[in-house]
Amino acid sequence: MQITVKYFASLRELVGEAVASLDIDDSVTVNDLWQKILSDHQLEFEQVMMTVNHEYVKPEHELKSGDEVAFFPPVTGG
Amino acid sequence: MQITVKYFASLRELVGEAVASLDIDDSVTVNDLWQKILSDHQLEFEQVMMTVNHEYVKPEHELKSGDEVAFFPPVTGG
Amino acid sequence: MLIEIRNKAFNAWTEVQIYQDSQSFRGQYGAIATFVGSMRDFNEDKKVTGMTLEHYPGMTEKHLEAIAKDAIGKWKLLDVLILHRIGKVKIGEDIVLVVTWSAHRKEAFESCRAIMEQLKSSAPFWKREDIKAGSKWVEKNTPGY
Amino acid sequence: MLIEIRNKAFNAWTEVQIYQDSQSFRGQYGAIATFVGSMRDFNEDKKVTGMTLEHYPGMTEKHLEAIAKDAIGKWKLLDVLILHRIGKVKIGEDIVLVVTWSAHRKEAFESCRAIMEQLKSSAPFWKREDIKAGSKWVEKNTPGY
Repeated sequence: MQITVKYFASLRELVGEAVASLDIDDSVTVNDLWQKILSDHQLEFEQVMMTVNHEYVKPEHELKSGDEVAFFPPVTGG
Repeated sequence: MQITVKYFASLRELVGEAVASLDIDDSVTVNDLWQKILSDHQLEFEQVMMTVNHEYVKPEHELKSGDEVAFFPPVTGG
Repeated sequence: MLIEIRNKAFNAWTEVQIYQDSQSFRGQYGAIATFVGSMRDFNEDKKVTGMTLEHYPGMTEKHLEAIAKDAIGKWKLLDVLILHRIGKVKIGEDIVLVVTWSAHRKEAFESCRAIMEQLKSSAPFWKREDIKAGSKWVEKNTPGY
Repeated sequence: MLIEIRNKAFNAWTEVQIYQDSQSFRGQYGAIATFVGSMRDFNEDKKVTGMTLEHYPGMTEKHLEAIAKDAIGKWKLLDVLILHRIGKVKIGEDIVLVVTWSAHRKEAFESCRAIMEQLKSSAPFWKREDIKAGSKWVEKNTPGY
């Protein structure tokens, strides 16, 4: 199934792209996806925040077709 | 010895004057003075705040010649 | 530091602006906390149409200054502004303005609130509210914590 | 309620004024708490010359709105205003403005601070600071309590 992945700030720079369309299997969790991204890009990144369709989710959250997933470092606004 | 006494807000209205010059004995505390004022004006007044020369004092604070003493109800600014 | 008792209506936001622009600490503060108390048209479920504020000339200014200086020392503030209205106040007008400038938000928030609580509990001001039946002294302030 | 992300410099005090004047709740609030975060010329002892703020278009606005609505419900607020800068920010410019209007000061103070803490810990914004050696992402916010 098809999903969109977005990266922000330092993570966007490390991954080298801001947005990607990915084809993933059913029953994949957001953490499965994150681990695959880390391994594909040979990255280490300790503190990541994860959202699905603009809401924060737990690592075990299961993805659905069409989801917009985002990964980013700790936020530093305000 | 001579002192000045000021009254504010509801207490000023009850006493009927804003300021008075009083002649008091030595070794009188601010609370002695307050009790005398209550009795002279036949007043009951539960929650009073007391200052001497613009500083809050305890009831046992002893008055000196030339002091400016003030009595007033709980403050309600802000 | 600016501490002022005003007997004319003031606009809190304009006052912060003017004071801040007159200072040279731009770029040093990262956090500004502000509190504005203004005149409501009700208090303890009664309709209020206006208010008169009395103070203790001489003591009030001195007392507010002591509160501000204590806060600057305790929270290492860059600056403090306190304005307070006296006299006849109309509905919607500003009564009190407290502003604290600091490097970080924790200090700004805590000091602004602490200054307001000290002002409410000890600064010599008294409110007399105009109500339907005439006017009436406010007997005590509501708790702030 | 007004939640806005701005890519141009804004003046916090003018913004509060304009928004407040546009509302019809005058006389209903007695307490207004405000926080302004602005751009300092130093951070963690390093000299900073400017900053770029990135956000997550679509999510950031929605997330700030959720924070504001939660606060309105929890503290029975009359209104909330949140403005946040993005893009290139110069020294002394305002980054964030949070304003809460309520009947009493306890609710105004607590909600304003809580909104700021939630914004700091979860609203998707990232700062990149310009320093002598180039530029550098800010790694985390300082604690607020």
